[in-house]
Amino acid sequence: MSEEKKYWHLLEEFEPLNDVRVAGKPDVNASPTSRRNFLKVLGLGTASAALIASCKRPVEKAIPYFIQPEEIIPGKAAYYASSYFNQNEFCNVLVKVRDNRPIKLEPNPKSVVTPNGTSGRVQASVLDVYNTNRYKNPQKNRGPIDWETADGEIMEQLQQIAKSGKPVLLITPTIISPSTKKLIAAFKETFGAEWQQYDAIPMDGYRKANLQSFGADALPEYDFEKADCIVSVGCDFLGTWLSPVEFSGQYAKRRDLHNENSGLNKHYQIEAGMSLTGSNADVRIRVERTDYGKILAYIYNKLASELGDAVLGAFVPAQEITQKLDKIVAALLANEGRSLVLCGDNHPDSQSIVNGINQMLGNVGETVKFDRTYNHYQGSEKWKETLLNSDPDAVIVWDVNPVYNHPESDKIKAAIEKAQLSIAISSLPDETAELCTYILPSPGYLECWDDAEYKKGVFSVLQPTLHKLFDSRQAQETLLAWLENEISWRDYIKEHWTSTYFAQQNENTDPDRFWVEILKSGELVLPEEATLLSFQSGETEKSIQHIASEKTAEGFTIELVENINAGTGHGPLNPWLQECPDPVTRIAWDNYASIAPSVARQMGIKNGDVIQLGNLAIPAFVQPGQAEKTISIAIGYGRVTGVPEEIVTGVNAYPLAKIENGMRRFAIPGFSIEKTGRFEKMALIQGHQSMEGRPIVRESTFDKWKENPAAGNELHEQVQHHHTTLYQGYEYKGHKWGMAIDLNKCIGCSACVLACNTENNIPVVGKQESIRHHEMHWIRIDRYYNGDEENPEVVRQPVMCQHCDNAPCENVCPVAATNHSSEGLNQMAYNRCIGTRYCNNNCPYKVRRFNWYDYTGADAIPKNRFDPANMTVDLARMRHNPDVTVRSKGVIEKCSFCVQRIQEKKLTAKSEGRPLPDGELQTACQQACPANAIVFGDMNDPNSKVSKMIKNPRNYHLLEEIHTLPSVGYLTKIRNKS
Amino acid sequence: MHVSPVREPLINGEKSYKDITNDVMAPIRAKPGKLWFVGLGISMLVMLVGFAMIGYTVWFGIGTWGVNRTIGWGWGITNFVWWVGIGHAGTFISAILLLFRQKWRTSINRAAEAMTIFAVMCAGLFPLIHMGRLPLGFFILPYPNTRELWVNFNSPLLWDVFAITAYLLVSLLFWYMGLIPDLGTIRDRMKTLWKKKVYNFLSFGWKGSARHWQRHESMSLILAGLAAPLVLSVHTIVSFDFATSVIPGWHTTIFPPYFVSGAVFSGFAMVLTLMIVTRKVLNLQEYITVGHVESMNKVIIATGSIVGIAYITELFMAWYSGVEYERYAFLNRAMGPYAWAYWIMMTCNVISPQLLWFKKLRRNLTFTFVLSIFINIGMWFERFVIVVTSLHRDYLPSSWSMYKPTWVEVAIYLGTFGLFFTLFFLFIRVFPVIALAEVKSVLRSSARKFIGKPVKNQPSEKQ
Amino acid sequence: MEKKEIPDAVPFRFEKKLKLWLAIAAGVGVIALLWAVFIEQAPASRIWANLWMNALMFLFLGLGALFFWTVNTLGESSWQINIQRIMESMGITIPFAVIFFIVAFPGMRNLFEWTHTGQLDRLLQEKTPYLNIPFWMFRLAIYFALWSFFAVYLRKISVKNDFEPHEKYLARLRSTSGWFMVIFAITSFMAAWDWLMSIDAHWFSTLYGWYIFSGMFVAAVAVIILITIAFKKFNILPNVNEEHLHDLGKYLFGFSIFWAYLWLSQYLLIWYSNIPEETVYYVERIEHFNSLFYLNLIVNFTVPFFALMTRNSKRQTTILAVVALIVLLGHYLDLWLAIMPGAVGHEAAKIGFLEIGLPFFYLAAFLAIFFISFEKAKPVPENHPYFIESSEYENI
Amino acid sequence: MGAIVYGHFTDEPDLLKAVKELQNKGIRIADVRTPFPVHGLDKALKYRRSHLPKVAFIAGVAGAVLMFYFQYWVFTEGWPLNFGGKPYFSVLSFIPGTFEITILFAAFAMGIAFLVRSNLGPGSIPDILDENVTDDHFQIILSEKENRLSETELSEALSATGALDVKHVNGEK
Repeated sequence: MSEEKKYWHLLEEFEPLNDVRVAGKPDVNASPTSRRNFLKVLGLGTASAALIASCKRPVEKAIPYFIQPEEIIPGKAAYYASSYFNQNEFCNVLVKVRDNRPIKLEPNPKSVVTPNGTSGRVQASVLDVYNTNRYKNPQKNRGPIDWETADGEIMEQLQQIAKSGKPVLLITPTIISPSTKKLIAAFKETFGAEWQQYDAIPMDGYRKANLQSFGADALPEYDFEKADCIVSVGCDFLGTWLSPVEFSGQYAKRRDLHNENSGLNKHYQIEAGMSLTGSNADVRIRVERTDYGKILAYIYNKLASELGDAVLGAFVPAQEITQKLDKIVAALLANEGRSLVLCGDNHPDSQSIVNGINQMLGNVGETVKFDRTYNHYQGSEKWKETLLNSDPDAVIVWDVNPVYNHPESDKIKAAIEKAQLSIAISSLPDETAELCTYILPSPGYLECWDDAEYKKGVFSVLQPTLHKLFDSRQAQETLLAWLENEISWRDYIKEHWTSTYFAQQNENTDPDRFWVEILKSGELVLPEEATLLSFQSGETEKSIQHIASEKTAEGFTIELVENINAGTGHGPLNPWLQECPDPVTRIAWDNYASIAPSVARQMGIKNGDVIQLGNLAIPAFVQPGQAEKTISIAIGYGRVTGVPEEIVTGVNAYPLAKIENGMRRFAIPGFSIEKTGRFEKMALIQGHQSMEGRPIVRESTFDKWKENPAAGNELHEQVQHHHTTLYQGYEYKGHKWGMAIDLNKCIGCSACVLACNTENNIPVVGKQESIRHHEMHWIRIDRYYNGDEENPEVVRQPVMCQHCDNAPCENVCPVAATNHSSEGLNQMAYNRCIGTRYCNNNCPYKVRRFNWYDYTGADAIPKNRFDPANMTVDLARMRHNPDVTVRSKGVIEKCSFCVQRIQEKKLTAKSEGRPLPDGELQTACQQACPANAIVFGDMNDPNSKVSKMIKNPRNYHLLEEIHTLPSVGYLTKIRNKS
Repeated sequence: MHVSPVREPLINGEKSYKDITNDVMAPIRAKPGKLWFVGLGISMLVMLVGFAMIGYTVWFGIGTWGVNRTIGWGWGITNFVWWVGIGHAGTFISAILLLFRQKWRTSINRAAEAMTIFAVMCAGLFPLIHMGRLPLGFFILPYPNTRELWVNFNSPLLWDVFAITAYLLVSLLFWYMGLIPDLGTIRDRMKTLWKKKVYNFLSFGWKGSARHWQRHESMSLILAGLAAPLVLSVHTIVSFDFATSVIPGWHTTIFPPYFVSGAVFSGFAMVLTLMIVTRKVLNLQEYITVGHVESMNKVIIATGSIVGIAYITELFMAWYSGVEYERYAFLNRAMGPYAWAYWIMMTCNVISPQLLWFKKLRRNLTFTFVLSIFINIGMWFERFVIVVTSLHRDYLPSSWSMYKPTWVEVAIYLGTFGLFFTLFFLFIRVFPVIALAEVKSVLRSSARKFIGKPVKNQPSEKQ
Repeated sequence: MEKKEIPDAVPFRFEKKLKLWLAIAAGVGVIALLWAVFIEQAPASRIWANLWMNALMFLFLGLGALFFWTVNTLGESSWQINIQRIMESMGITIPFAVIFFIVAFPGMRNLFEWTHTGQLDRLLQEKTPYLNIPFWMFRLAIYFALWSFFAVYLRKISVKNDFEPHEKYLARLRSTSGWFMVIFAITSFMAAWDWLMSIDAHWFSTLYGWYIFSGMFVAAVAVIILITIAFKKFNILPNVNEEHLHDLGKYLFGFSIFWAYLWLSQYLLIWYSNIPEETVYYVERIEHFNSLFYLNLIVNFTVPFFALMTRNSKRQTTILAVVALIVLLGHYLDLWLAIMPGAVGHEAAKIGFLEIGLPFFYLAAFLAIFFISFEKAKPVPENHPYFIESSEYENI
Repeated sequence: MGAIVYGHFTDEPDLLKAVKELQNKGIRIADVRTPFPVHGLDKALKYRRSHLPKVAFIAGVAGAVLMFYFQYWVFTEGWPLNFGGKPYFSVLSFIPGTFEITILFAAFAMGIAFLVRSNLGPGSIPDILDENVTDDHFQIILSEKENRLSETELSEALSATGALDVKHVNGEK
């Protein structure tokens, strides 16, 4: 870091000084399945999987294949193209299937939407299939019932109700599956049903604004790759907004200094709470949440006056930030047609101003396009009106959970209970389903046939990768059954595709071939038809009037934000997501109220002090860069139903949302903070926030870099120059594996962390253990603040084992359990390790992890299992990657550079008698990274990407001055400050 | 051999050879008192609790301790180093002081050596139980196996294995060889036959023949010669555990000599703690005189000062080195969240011993006793400071953390005290606390009876 | 047991003959210097480094002896009383060492990189609060003031006791020794940093003070042994017998091991963690002075260790004398290795006529001062309370 | 040891004196037993110096060679492993282990040698003539066979040196 930067011991003062960790008592009554049994489980095929799942038969009886299906080669992974869709995340994936069990999700490089990588949630989603808490069979009034009877009863009632003319209400989340829509249409007309979509997080405000401004009730597609200047007002497009995985990929391309054709983009973030996107911005401006509209209005007016357009309405500019905003306006004007202005507020006024601005800058049609509009976020509040006003006799809730995530849950609850027929179609228990008379379990998406049209004209299929684990039935199949349609759902889809899309394409001439090809590639892209839009500036005018007339809010404003891990409420069901620390706060297992340091200091609030906000009691967390009058709280926590006792964490913040002219708003003014005097310890994984002026993350600015590519990295040169050693290193013949990480591209989304979890069977240790700093992640994303505490700059650094050639850890292991491979890997022999932890002490990077308890059940001693998240039950263990040893109590583990992948690829290449080409071999973290920030390869190959990057003047090694000679290189972070 | 009359006598009272035998053997002859049983009982109880906690740790895992991803070693290794340190006094006294012909050693070396052995036993326990997989602990031994995998001779921890084992065995040998003649003496004083038999067995049939004495003496001398460097090596190697690493605060070249002097320092403190009580209880005041205490205090102040200077050297070098990590490590020691530990260490180890410059205090038993306790505490904290404060904030601030022991660790530590005192209580009943023969051999030259009161002016003895 | 009857001593005289020998030795030194300057035209740094090295060696002998004496006094040991006067007189040379330091001062800029104010790199700039000439000089003055005071004062007390024997003198000797011990511990370490470690200004090692001290001590013991044997030969110290030599031998043996122990500790630790900022010191020496680097270990450890292991060799005059001489030269080499690579650099540094010849001058000076001082008092402190013990004692 | 005569002294100077006198008379002394090592007695009895130090030295060297070679073998031939880039033959790492084993061997070899040489050891039954020799008596033992003198002559000689309660033990008994 350059000297002029000011460092501060951030938050030290807010940490309770006696940072006590208490000894967690191991859970002795966990199921005593031994390691041997576990191995048996691994050997199981589909059939028995189902058996285990339904727990009818003990695991001990493994069934070998009598007649082996030819597509299954034991020990060899098969990959199936499929897609992941949930709320705001869509991803084309390849499902890695071992012995009929999906064990990992990998990005589909053929995808047009998400070719680069996946998000953390996608990585973790594979675990949901093996969730023990899933509904295992259909229920009526909490009692078991078989499908036939259930169908019979339901259809009977439905027909009655249909006759009586009373409405049948079908509530679903946004459905992007064309076939399903078709099916629902059929259902509607048969039963005179009403179908409404509901999103936990609404974007109806956007669509309303777009309708008014452009006459299109749609969400346009944004091209971040094209945008030279991005101005985002509280819009977390890299983390959770609209289509983050897609956007991260585009964004990262513009942070890549290797591709010459495009320069670094310039990213302004204007926001209240510190969001993931904000922490990546070149310039972050801290404003109050309630000022978003005003800010936009000011920008609009400024632009207008600059461009000679009419200045709409008299607007009082926001006080001290105007000059900053003027700079932004200048930047925007410099990039007309190549800029992008966004706002994260679901408020029609803000959005129509944004539309106005983009229109004025000529971005519409360039970076904002209506050709391939998004099909998700179709939800609105209509369903609620129907439900509450025209009290329907039949309510079918399909994978929606309004009782949990809607502010008016009480009314909804009542309404559903009132309905004579209430049906829940859901895979996992949730607050709403529990209310319904009938509960019809549906399988997870990896067990389903389905299709999706995420963006207009971009189709993909979902195909099942294992037989249904439980006695469940896909919602669509259920509908088909009620419609007494004999056709199988798969054929229904196929029929729809061949009849509809086959005609519109011309690669394939034979419909069946076409279908097979689709299943292979998993995607179909139809040519986009341009849509003509006419812009109504009048709308913008109105909006500005509204905002000008708005009176400034009293007290504190609470903004409800989506946490990258917890999402809208699925996260808490998934221990991996729970344990993965938030990339900004580095807190796992919890949500909290982020408050500004100044406020904390005034009120004497420390991290973990529980504060009262309205009728919500929640621990406070002091967040640098937080706006003074804004308190940010993550939604999606506090799930109770369907979450095992041990991992129920956080509080549910949804009820705070307020309805404003028919729309839910997540910014609620008028709160005051009261201290409760209670204290709750949060799992703060990173306790210290400052780099202490150490050259850990090195950064520079774009201008400096242009003059000198080694800018900010001068130290590297010196260190190289002073490297003396008392013994010459080994020369690595053959391969020498190495990794390079571009800090300029890493956005900190934590996909790598979760990919690593999945690939390497990392145990989950739970909240208490995380608090005691016993977390097990092999890769972590360090985050440091520097500069002004009220609005700091943020730097990030993924740190995993550096595979040092002079590894201090290897020297000191008394039993030679860790040493250096002939390919430069720092390797661990788990079964040789006796757990002195000497290596860990001696590791300057502190990347080694110790199995403090028997987290995995691999330990020989009985009755000492420590498994708060039920990750060692047989069902969950089926997800294990069979290529990676499950570590037992008392051994050290750490990043292995995915040695199992290295071996696999090497062997394949060898058996095919060809050299291993660069790029064919990918580590899990590299593969998952949506920003392609991680590069892995052979450093002995001068042409490999990694050795090129290591040679790059921006490259340096972490703590290189102590001569550990790491195999991991980091490329300096370059901020676009111009 | 002439002895200058200015020397202070080492044995007070009009002692004859027989008196020595009787005085020293008194506790072995007499029926154990109530106090002894109480003491033993308590010690054993504490010991058992400690062992139970060890079992608990082994069963459920090191997670029952307060250590974490950043601070891999906590009380466990702190205690290990502390006990080893204490285990240095005995052999130091009997080996190095023998080489330097400090006669005052004779009345304390036996007990000190016993203490050494017990302390080393306690110490040896910790490296074992701090392992994550104790049942596989035997992996550290270089035994031939089917995998043909040996051990890592680069590892200081492995050096420890050799050092501690060698030290324990050699100390035992040294101690027992010294015991043989005295056991003979006891045998011949025993009335009941079985006791006679037992002690004869233990004394290897000693009969005090001149040849045996001659060999015994030359052996003792060579053993001393061997033990002396051994003592140094042991704590040197313990210091390597830390000094070989790259962790700021651990990696510094002064560790070997400074650990050794620290060890002797704490060892003597412990000897004093025990002896000041023992001499009273077993009324051996005339053998373990105030003069002895003073001599030990002199050693304490010497070693204490060395340690103090080492602290300052480290501190200065941290600044002088210009390495930011080093500088921070020491700043953090003195001002960080664990500063209290650092300052306890400083007060107990550096400042308080300086009081011993005053002869009055050197010869004041109560003061010495209190001080010795202080030093024991101080030296424990020295190790705590080295182990924990160096680790809890090392290179990457992202991994910084804090450490607090759990009751399990505390109980185990107390348990080792139980073990230590159990053994000590048994020792004083069965073996002579003072080396009979050695004291007898210096009686003529050092007993007040023979050399009388110091006289003011030197009579010219030249003729 | 029977007393050995003590032959009466031959009083020591600093005769013409002896003076002549010293003069010749001094001459050799001067010639060596002139030769190096004018004929060989050795680089300035090498000349100054040599002056510096010999000044240090000169000082170390006196200082080591003084330490030896005081530590024995504190240990209440008596065997050394008969040769105490040798140590006393060696100690007296300390104040005179200043002269040789002053002679070497002009060369400071050639010796110490940190004196080049102006072109210092970051690291050295950070060290300037400690490494700057005024403060350095000030410290040096302090060290010498203290050491000289103790050397002279202790000697005075000791001699006093000859004329008016009194126990209080013994007491005073002890207390003074105590104070000296503390001050010496600190000052000797600091001196080592100032005068030797700061030559490789970027490098640092906390052990360095100990290392230099141990070397100094062994060298001093070696000289004591040599003088003792010589004096015994001329029957100047009749009471001295093989028992005393045996003890001196033990010290030479033991502390040679101690020196090796420190040598190993420092090297092993730096070798092990292999951090450039530390290894640079050894890399320089191992790469360019390989043979000398290991020779140093052999002459200073291997030779004394095996030669003096047996009882007899320690009691045997010639063996002891030879070993002592080797060790003395060994530590001269040790000092050479500590100074030259840093101060002169591997291009210019070598062991030539200068290095061999110049020491004779300093040796002569040392002995001259020693003899003069030794002549002044009785050869043995007869009235020391432990005197008889000393004359009579035997090793076990 | 056959027929013997023995007498006691209560202090070391008397003992030493007596030893001298007897030797001047040319009487061989079978054994002297003392409660503690009497300084100068071995000289007076003209005992050769013990060989134990040599034993220690040899054993030590053996230990050193053994241990060093073992480590060398393991690291360079047995199974060479790359630990943190250290050379396989890393001498410095071998020193501590070698040192400890050296000491261990030397010490124990010597200890055992001592016991064996003086046939002391668990279960060895000593021939105690008078239990006071381990307390405060100094005992001189003269053997008739060695001196070719009658019991009475020896007894007189012994008494003449001031020995107390001179006794005679007949070996055959």
